[in-house]
Formats: sequence, C-alpha cells, structure tokens
Amino acid sequence: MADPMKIRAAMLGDKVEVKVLMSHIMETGQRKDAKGASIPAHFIQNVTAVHNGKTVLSAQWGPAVSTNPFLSFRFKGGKAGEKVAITWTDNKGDKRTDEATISA
Amino acid sequence: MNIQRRQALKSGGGMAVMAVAIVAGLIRPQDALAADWNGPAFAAKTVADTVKAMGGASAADSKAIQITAPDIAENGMVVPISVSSSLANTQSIAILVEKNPSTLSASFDIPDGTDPFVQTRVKMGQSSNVYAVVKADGKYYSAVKEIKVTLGGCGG
Amino acid sequence: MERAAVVRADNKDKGGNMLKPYLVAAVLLATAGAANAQNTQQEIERYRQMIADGNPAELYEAKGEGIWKQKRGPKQVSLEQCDLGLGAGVVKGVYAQLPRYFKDADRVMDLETRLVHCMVSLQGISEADAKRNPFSTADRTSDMESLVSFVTAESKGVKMNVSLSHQKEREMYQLGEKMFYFRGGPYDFSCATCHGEDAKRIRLQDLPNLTNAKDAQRAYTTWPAYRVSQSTVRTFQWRLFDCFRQQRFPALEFTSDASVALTTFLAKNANGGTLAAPALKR
Amino acid sequence: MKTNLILVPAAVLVLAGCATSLSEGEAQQRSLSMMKSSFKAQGQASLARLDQDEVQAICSKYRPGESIPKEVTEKIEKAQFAAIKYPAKLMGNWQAGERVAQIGTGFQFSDGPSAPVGANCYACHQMSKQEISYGTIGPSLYQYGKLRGVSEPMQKYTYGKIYNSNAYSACSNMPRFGHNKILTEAQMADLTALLLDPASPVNQ
Repeated sequence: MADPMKIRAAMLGDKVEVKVLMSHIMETGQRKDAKGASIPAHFIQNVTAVHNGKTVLSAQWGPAVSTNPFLSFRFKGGKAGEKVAITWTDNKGDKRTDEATISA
Repeated sequence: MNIQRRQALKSGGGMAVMAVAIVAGLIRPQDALAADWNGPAFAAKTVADTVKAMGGASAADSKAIQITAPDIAENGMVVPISVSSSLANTQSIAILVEKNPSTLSASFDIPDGTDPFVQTRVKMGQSSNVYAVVKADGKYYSAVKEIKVTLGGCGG
Repeated sequence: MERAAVVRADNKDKGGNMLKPYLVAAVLLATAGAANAQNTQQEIERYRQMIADGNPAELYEAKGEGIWKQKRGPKQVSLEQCDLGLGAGVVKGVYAQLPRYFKDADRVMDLETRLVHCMVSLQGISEADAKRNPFSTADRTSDMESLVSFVTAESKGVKMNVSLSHQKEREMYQLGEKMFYFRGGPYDFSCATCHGEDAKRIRLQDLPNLTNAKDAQRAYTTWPAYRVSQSTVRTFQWRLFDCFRQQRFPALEFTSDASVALTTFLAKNANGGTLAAPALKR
Repeated sequence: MKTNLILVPAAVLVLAGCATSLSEGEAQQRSLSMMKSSFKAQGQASLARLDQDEVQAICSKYRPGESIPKEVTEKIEKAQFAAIKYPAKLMGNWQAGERVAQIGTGFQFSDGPSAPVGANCYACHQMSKQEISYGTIGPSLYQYGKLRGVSEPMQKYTYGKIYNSNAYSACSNMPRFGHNKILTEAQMADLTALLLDPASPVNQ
C-alpha cells in the first residue's frame, strides 16, 4: 500500500498555497535490479486536488516527474480550517487520497 | 542505477541512453488505458508533436509565460521548475523537456479560481531546453529556458 | 544589464554548446576561469535553494514513525521502549549524543547499531534479519532509512554533544582518528585525501574538511540526507560505506566496529554544530 | 576546604581516564585489526587492499599539510623514482587521453570486470576551459604544456609523475597510476599527450 502524502495548505493573502510531497518511486521502466532484470515502469499518471467539492487542480504526469514528486499551486476561495484533498492514481491502478486542513 | 547513469552522463554520447530509458516506459499499451491520461501526448518526441497531441496546431512565443528554474541543475534527477502565466484565461500549463525522448513531463489543468502557476520537479537526462506550453483562451503559447545538467564527483 | 542580455540571447540560440553563455560572460569579465567557476557555483547554490523547500525526507520521517510504533517481530512489541541513550522511549535529542557507550551491550553504538540492538533485544528479531537491508536499492526499500529519518528529525535544532567520558568512547574516537588517516588500496586514498584540507572540491562538489570544526559541524549535522541523485534518504552508515567504495577499499560492514569508531571521531568533531538532518543533498 | 577535598579526587579520576587511553602503537595496531574485521571482500576488492605498502604506512602518519622530515621524503622519492618504467613512446594521442581523463570508474567493488578504468583527472584538476566541472584537490593543469614546452625531459617528467606521483612528491594525494597498475602504458602516454600536445584543449 502506498505511503501517505505530506500536504501543507496555508493562507497566503487571500489565496491558499498548497505544497504536496507524494511518496512514489516514479519508475521509468529502464532501471535494472541487482540481478539485471528490468524494473517495470511505475508512475503517477493523474493528480487531482479538491476543495469544498470543487476540483482546484488536475494534472497528468509521465515518468519524467521526479521520484517522490513535489507539487505546489495556489487557489482562491479557501479559508483557514477548511480541507484540501489530494488524490493520485498511478499506471498500475494504485491510488491514494490524503487531506490537509488549511492553516491561517 | 546511479552508477550506470553516471557513466552514461560522463560519456557524452551515452546520455541519450538514459533519456531513451525515460520514454520507453511510457508507451506501453496498458498505460494508455487510464481515462484522463493523454497517451499520445506523453509518447510524442518533439515539442511540436506534443503540442499537436495536446490539441493545438502550434504554440506561439509569449513573454507572458515565465519559467523559473536554475540555469544549472546539480543533478538531473531533480530539476525544480515553476511556470506562471499572465495570459488571460489560462486553461492549462504543460512542462516539456526537449531532449528527454518523451518530451512531455507533466501537464496541469487550471480551473477558474486557481492561479495560473505550478511548481514541480522533473528528471532531465541531459542539458536541454525546457518549454512551458500554456493554453489560454483556446490558443497555445510557449516560453523556453535552457537548463544545464552537471556531472557528479567521485567517479561513479 | 548588458551582460545579462548577452547571456540570455545566447541561451536562446542554443545548439548543444552548454558552455557558450559562460564563455561570453567570462570574456566580458576578462577573467575567464574565475568568472566561470563563480557563475557555476552561484547557480548551483540557487539550485540547492530551489529544492530546499519540500524535502522528500519528510515522507521517510512519517513512515519511520509508523515503523517505530508498530508491533513487530516474534515478540510483537514496538520500538517505543528502545533506549537510545536518554532513557527508554526517549527519541527527542538522542541523535545529538550518539555514538555513546551503552552499558547493557558493553559497547559504543551509533544510532543504527543501537536500533539493531533494540530490534534484537526488544522485538526478538534475529541480528541477521535486523541488519539485512540497511540501504535501499533500485528494487527494494529499507525500513532502516525510514527509522533513522524519524529519529534524527527529532533532534533537529539540537546542538551536537558527543561525550568521551567513558574509556571505550575515548578508545573508539582514537581508533576512528587512525582510520581517518589510513591510506590504502590501489589508489592510496584515505578519508583525509578528500576531507583533510579547507576549500577543496571534487568536480563541482564542495568537500568539507572534517578536521576543521566548522566544516565538520556543517557536514555531520546534515546527515542523514535525502539524496536527489539516489531518490532516497541515505544514512550516515551509508555515507561511510559509499566513501570507502570510492576510496577503492573493500566493503565496510553495516554497524561494524570500524564504522562506529569512525562515526565517533566525526560526530565528536562536529560537537557544537546544530543538527539539521535529514537534510536535502545532491 | 571541604569542597576542595571533593573536587581533587574527581580531577584525578578524569586525568586517570585520559591516561589510560591507547598509546600510539596500540591505537595503530588495534585500528588495523578492527578494520580487518569490519570490512569484507566484495566484487574485485579483496581484504588484501587493507595491507599497506611501505609508502602508505609512512604517509598515514602525517596529516595533510603537515611537513614531513626531509630524510623521509627523500627516501620515498628515490625508491619510487627508481621503480618507474618508461615506454618507448612517451606521447600518445590527446583525444584518447581526454576520454581517459573524464572516466571516473575503475577498481571500485561496484565496478564490474568490464567497467572502464579511468584516470578521473577532472575530479581533482582543472584541465581545460571547456570542462567547467572540475575539482581543486590538485593544482590547475590548464595550459600545462603551453607553460612548460614539449621537450623530451618534460615528456619524461610528465609520464613519470602520472606513473608514480610519489617519485616527485612523497605522500602526494595523487594515485600512483603506473606503479599500482591502475592505467596501461598506452593510457598514461595518452594522458601525457593531453597535457603536452599543443593541439590539446589543455593548451588552448
């Protein structure tokens, strides 16, 4: 099972600034293991961020996004105490959703 | 992996090997099954083909797009890139690395209320031009920045 | 202003010549070598600052905390009663005082050695199993890297304070010092070859002089670290292991006496430095 | 008075503790046996790599920057110099030399038998204007040949220094590439050319 994300969401003026670290190998499909066998590609393909039922960001990624991906964005309309939920889905169908509370 | 990669990086010609490595994983049939994942765009090998696969005819140069990234990345495995756009009605932002054999790294849909700004980190197999392609008001625009990737130290 | 314009213009018409902008800048400044090196160093510093915000080591810290609290091994207990030097269950600040002498084991131990000890004595895991997977590889993660991330993060902001009050601690320091200057292998390298003088670098990487307090502090207090080149957190045990690999020595065994001795020498030299680990490195 | 009486024995104890630390010889011996039991052979790196030759043993006694007695350096330099073997042709091909100078692998336990063995010159030396990724452990060699010329004695000196740095500078940080059979004769001749050939990027 995938490890939890680290999400920071904080007010920056009238906007919410979100910073996310995701635990994912983002495997390119070309590396070899100790025995010389190819390690299959394994990477996050889709990321969505939802606030109050509204999608505030959606992304499509390829394996060229760095391992343990980092993402930062900003949106309007959020308030301290509300929640932001991030979901990723990878090419093997693994999925993970985590939430963070917006801090002042 | 690291050792092989260093070697590849050191012997100039070998750089492409790593880059090829990045794409090869992309174009497998099962990957294309993902509902909201633009397989053809992620398989494209050039900036022009990527723009086409994303639905644009071409992308015009624009000074309204700003790429913030270091001129030199100490390591190609993690290259920090942020893109912001001051184009009216910015709908999406994509990050393309010209010399990664699969050009497209990531694309972001920007709904109303979200700043036309994203920050992420990408892998670069070698020094390359990095493009930001922005869709605004239905049209495609781009900006470019060169990023150099340096070699590491002690011999592998 | 003009200089910047020239560099940017040159950037645009790129044809694979990565040096061109630097040469242009260099010519303008009339001191080729110095300008080159300075620009490069500045840009690399900028790169480091740009990735500093959002250290993936945090993912390992969180995972490590989970492993620390999880009931594991034949005895199905957590590591929460492990004594890392400041009493059973205390994690805060312990890393600043390691390595240290532990009476129950009659041995000087660094963090990793002590974690193995606790897995064996508290959880009933065999020593071989506890040591089996110290460093992650392309196809295998390492619980040790996560555990070490969690424990060391709990000492962030604490000043290094390694004591040599016990006879065995003093001996380990002395033996570690000897190792530091030991030249061997086909290349005649010792630790001091790269880490014995101020302001040196290998390729573009700055080399800390580990015999100088300021450098030793800065180096030691930023390990363990998330290595972007390896996409994982590397521990201090790994740092030594990989230095010896590049020294062309045989393989340093995980938690061996020599690894603890050298760590004791280096940690003590870093006394007074403020811990900032797990850090983020190239 | 009373506090004094308590303090004095404490001080004595601390001193006694220091006094029982290892003597130089003991530390040397125990450090070596500790290393032998703490390293294990892996790949091409056997434990025999921990057996020091005379130069390594002597040089381990001195700290970087510490001055070494003249009789010690002279003895090392003389013996190491006498063991240099020169090929018939001292200058090879600078392009091949540049490739060898860039390669950093070789002799690590992680290097397979077919991994190239390089000289990794750029790790420690500035060599040319083109390569900005260079180290500073050794002196800059930029314009090495331009400053010194390409005479026969200079070729011999340059080849000899690559072959055995300790023949000219006892306890140098630089590996003894020929003496310890790290590089082949041809590779060392190519490096000599890289340093001396007027057409080499080193001399531009």
